[in-house]
Amino acid sequence: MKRVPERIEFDGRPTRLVARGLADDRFHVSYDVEGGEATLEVRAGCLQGGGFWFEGADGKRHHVYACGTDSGMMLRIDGTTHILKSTERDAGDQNDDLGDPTRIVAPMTGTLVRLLCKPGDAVDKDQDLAVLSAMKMEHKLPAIAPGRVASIECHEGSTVEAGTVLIRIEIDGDHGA
Amino acid sequence: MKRVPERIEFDGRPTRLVARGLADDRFHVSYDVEGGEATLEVRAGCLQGGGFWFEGADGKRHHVYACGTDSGMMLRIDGTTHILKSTERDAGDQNDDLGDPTRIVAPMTGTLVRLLCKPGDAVDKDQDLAVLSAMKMEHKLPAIAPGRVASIECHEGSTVEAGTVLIRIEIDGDHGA
Amino acid sequence: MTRPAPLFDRILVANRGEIAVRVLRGIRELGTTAIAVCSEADRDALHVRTADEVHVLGPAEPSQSYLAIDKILDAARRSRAQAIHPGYGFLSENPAFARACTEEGFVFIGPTADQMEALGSKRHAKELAQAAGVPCVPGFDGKDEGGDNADEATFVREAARIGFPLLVKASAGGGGRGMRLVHAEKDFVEALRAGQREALQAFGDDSVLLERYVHPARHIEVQIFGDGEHAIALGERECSVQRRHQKVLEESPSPVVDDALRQRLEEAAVALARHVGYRNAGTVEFLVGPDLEFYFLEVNTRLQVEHPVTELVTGLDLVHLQIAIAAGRDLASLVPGHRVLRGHAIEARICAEDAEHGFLPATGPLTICQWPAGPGIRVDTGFDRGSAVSPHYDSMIAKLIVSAPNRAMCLMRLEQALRDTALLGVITNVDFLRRVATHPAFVSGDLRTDFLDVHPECIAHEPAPADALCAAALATVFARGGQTNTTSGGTKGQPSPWDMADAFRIGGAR
Amino acid sequence: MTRPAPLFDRILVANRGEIAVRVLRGIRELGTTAIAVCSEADRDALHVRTADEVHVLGPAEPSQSYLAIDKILDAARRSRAQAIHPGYGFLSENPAFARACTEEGFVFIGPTADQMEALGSKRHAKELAQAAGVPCVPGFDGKDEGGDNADEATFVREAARIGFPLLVKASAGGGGRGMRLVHAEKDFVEALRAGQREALQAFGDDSVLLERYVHPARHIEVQIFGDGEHAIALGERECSVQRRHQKVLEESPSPVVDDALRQRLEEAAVALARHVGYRNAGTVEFLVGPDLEFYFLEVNTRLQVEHPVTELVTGLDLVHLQIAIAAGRDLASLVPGHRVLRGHAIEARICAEDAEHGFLPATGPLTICQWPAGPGIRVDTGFDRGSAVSPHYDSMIAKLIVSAPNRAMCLMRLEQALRDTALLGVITNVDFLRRVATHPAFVSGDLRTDFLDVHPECIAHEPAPADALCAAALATVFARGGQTNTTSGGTKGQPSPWDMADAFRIGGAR
Repeated sequence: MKRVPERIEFDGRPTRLVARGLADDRFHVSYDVEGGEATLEVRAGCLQGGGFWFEGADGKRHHVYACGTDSGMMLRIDGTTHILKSTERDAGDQNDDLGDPTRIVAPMTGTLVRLLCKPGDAVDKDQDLAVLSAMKMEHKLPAIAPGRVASIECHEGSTVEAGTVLIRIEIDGDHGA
Repeated sequence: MKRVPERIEFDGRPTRLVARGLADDRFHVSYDVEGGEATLEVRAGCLQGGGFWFEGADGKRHHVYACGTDSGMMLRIDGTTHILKSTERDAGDQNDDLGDPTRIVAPMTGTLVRLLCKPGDAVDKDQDLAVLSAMKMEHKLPAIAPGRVASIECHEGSTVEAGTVLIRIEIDGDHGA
Repeated sequence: MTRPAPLFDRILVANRGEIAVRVLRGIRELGTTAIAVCSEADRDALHVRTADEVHVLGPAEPSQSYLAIDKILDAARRSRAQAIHPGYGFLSENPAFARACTEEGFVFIGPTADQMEALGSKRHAKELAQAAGVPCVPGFDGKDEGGDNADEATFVREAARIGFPLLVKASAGGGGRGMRLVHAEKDFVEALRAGQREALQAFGDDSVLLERYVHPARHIEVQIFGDGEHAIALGERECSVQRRHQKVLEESPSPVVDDALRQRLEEAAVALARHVGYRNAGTVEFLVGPDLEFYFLEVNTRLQVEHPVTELVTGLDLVHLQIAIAAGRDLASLVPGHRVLRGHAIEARICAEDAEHGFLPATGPLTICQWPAGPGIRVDTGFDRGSAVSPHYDSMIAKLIVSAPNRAMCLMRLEQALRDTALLGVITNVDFLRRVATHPAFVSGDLRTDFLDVHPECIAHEPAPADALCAAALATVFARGGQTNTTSGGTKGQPSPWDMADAFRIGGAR
Repeated sequence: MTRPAPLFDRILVANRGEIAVRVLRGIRELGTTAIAVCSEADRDALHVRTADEVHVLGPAEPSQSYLAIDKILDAARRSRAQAIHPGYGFLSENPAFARACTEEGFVFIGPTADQMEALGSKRHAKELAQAAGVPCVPGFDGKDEGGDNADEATFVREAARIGFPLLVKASAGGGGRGMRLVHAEKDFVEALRAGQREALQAFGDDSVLLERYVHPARHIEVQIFGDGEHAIALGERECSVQRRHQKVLEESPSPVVDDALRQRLEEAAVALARHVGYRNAGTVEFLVGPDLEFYFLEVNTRLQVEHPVTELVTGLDLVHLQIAIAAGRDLASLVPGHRVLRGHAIEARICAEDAEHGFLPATGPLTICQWPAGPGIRVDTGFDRGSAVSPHYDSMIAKLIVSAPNRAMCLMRLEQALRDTALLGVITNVDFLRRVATHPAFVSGDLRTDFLDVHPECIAHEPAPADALCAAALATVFARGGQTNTTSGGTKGQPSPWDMADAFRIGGAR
């Protein structure tokens, strides 16, 4: 079970979440917003199955379920789920890999069916580099940015875990990193 | 939440229950039976919502839910609930009151609507002594054995908690305790 | 095309428990804001957790909360509700409440106050039924010539005229409260007084009436709907099996009603509904004798506890129908064509009570609360794990309603569903319900209101099987503290007895 | 009269997940012992916990467990099963399995191996359909004159003849696996090879066929049942909305099928069923063009994933029908009179997948798993809280099936039910399903198999509302560790932040 992070990214900005029980069902809540910190007092309590409700000044109840994940927080509010990325130091490593153009990682556990590139190949953005078979379907893994294949870290037919780096890419105009 | 007792009455006999996890899903179970102790090894595991299953030598799965109560254990096995009375020292006091002919106790929380006897009255077995109103219904409280009303410990119109002694009876031919 | 505009923006539900949950859910489905009220004891109740908005009325005692008209109207004003659904019980059949709602500008989702008043009085209802040509059971309305409650001597005289056994019933009542069966003249006066006292307590009115006891009898009722002009019937429900005059199992169709009898029953019910220009949902109850002759019993001017069986055999949603009619929609647009009755449905009322000990209501926490699921299984409840059955309110925990293509299959489904219902911590009637539902007389459809007197073997509990000892021993590991398993995820893997030392041992020294 | 003797004493279910749970429950209702099998990864799965008896087959990989015919037959022998229900997927359409069951003396609950073989091959099925007078889409069966798989050059030539766009489909397949849509000639060869490879992987047979792509098209299918002699149709299901050729939402009736078209569709399906003397449950799939002309697509010789929508509009239990037919009962005694279609039903397939990222399947634990409940809501699932979605099996977590008197009400109910479904810990398509179900084109019934290409806005997720920040802050208290609330009973009261010192503070130093 992952911890629920207290520092997250919301609307593109890092935000610190603070909540504190007062008395009965009243809670003090604060978080950073544009130009400062918002604080408010709400009523809240548990729902079935690990959820909770809260009620602001307008008396409207919100129904919420939440849990921590590898990369942050899954939050279901009034029937819609949102993923809030953690900005805490130790979180989000694996997830960030998915956006890192220098590393093509397996997005899920599966079998590497086919490699579509070899070391030294020039690759375009969105060019398919490998095919992963998982959950009875084939999934193509594209390049995130244009560059050149630096190394291949896997071989066809092997079973790879989610998060495994499969291919390393040297990004055009970026010979450091 | 009440503890699940390890010493219970089963089929009229006090019985000690012992269970011990071995490895994987195997358990060692023993309990007293007619003429000695039975021991067996079974497989077991959790069900949804706090229940468990177990499987004896015949491979038939039993589905069980259980919890501790004031007087012992409620046990639901294969869709039928049984109440096993605790024989542990500190349990069952209140419950025993319900069978004690010298004390008429409120079987549930409610309002004492009417007293049908007064101190000194001779009472027959099953004679109604008081009327309790609870959960929108009237419930008559009868004498458990013939005797004489020793004292009245409540008054009409009062709210009484489950387990409160309402009337004390001196049982015929038993002038001691 | 997007979803149609809701009929109301905001509806308040003036009730608690399973019916509040069911109505609040129905309201939310319509895109309407669902407003709950609750007593201080119910702040965490399931119906409160189902609502979009909640208003606390007052202390646990119904008179201070769910029966407090002023407090409910105040909550309705504060929440800007446009309409109020009363559920069943509490104020649902109180004309003063219906009238106050209307006067305060809220739409009351139910019949008019006048209809409620007329039909709510058993005496007046009987007159209306007779006027509409509906057959009635011989009886005494409990009133003297001036319209006041008759004196005890008159009651005794009328009782002798009607003959024993007879029933003493609260005029304002319903659901068996304030009802007394009197077998012999010598018991009559005590029963009369008890009935009057219970009537006063339950309804604030000690009026009672007397009625011949048709025997053996079936209790069969017809669901009606009216829009003020037109009225329709939606088949019958048989609710014969009762304990303490409370229904135990209800089903539709009745195993004894064929198409011809159904038509006569529906025609009688609709005649009465039309006679009074009935609006919204109601139920016309009949007593059916062994010759299948039927007698008008009473009208319940509200949604019934057992309305789900009608929903399952008609495919209609009665709460949505109620709301649409209250919004002024006419019946013809809501139920186009003739109702299509299909399959069979049975409802079992799951209550916290000890069947073996006179159906004594029980209170306490639901330590374990596991419901059955699957095709044809519906559970309407206001409770979940950790909820407590409180002495302040009635003892019904849930309604288990099963449906299937035919009665035989419905009974098999019900048996399995009852076995799959695990409620522990408080004594319930779940096993009793199963014994009734699997009793040969019930299975063959031989139902009667004194079913449990004739078949008392349903009441006695089965002895524990030998395997129960092994189960009990394992429970000392698995159910330690009642909550241990939940902590481990409720399901996956095992609790951790083998993580402990080899010497781990629960049973104490040997 | 007591309950009738069961048709079988012991039935084994050779499957996992929601369909195993649903079939095992149906078996138990009949008073029959329900025997589960499972892989080592599924020892604690819900279907295992539903059964009366369980046999572990082998490692997680399907080839070592749910596809291992020998191991399943061995379990059937050990458990003294009389009959085997294959569910869908896995071995359900494998004639060798059906044949082996029969040869070993077990009743196979499904069609005969010969029927499965004939109809399971798309080529052969098309020939049978044509022989039965059912219209077919132009195409190429993928075989050369000798009956072997045609060479690539022949495929290229045939593709040019049929014209683009066209479909490459696995001959042995179903459910969209091994299916490829090719828009232009230049992409054909790569698609052909990928289709052949997937077909080989999924079915152990790389045969594929080509088919004209009717466009825009609806996917409408007819549920059939046969007893070998007679056959009936139980209305249609529209399953047009698909992603990656997997169905997303399925409903009955189709918004575009009127009584006349339904009759033609049912007659075509029954003609084919009668032509082959079809036994047990099957589905005849049709492609329906914008002119409402329909073309035979294929026959699925098993219970479908989406069978519940048919159960809800017919009131029948298709699993019980399957078992009764397998026990030799004739159709006429099981479905007396004509089927009664009533109301509307929609199924939403809830999957662990990321709609916004190409419907990438997701794996992980269901930390929160809360299902909706109430009238007209059915949830068929093999998962519960703490279950993990594993990469070994498909990504479907549950089917949410709602029913209501009409389509408009059904859609409103579905929207609320999807909002009330809380699955966290793994990414699911629940919000995607809601966006589709509430899209104006879906609401107006304007369905087509390329719905998501035409309406890609269904795929994009709504931005988080401002209130989400307050909710997230509270989550640091309420959802700490994900399990804290469960320990406190799941429901009642509060977690205990205020029990801690006044200085209690989650957000770290300021």
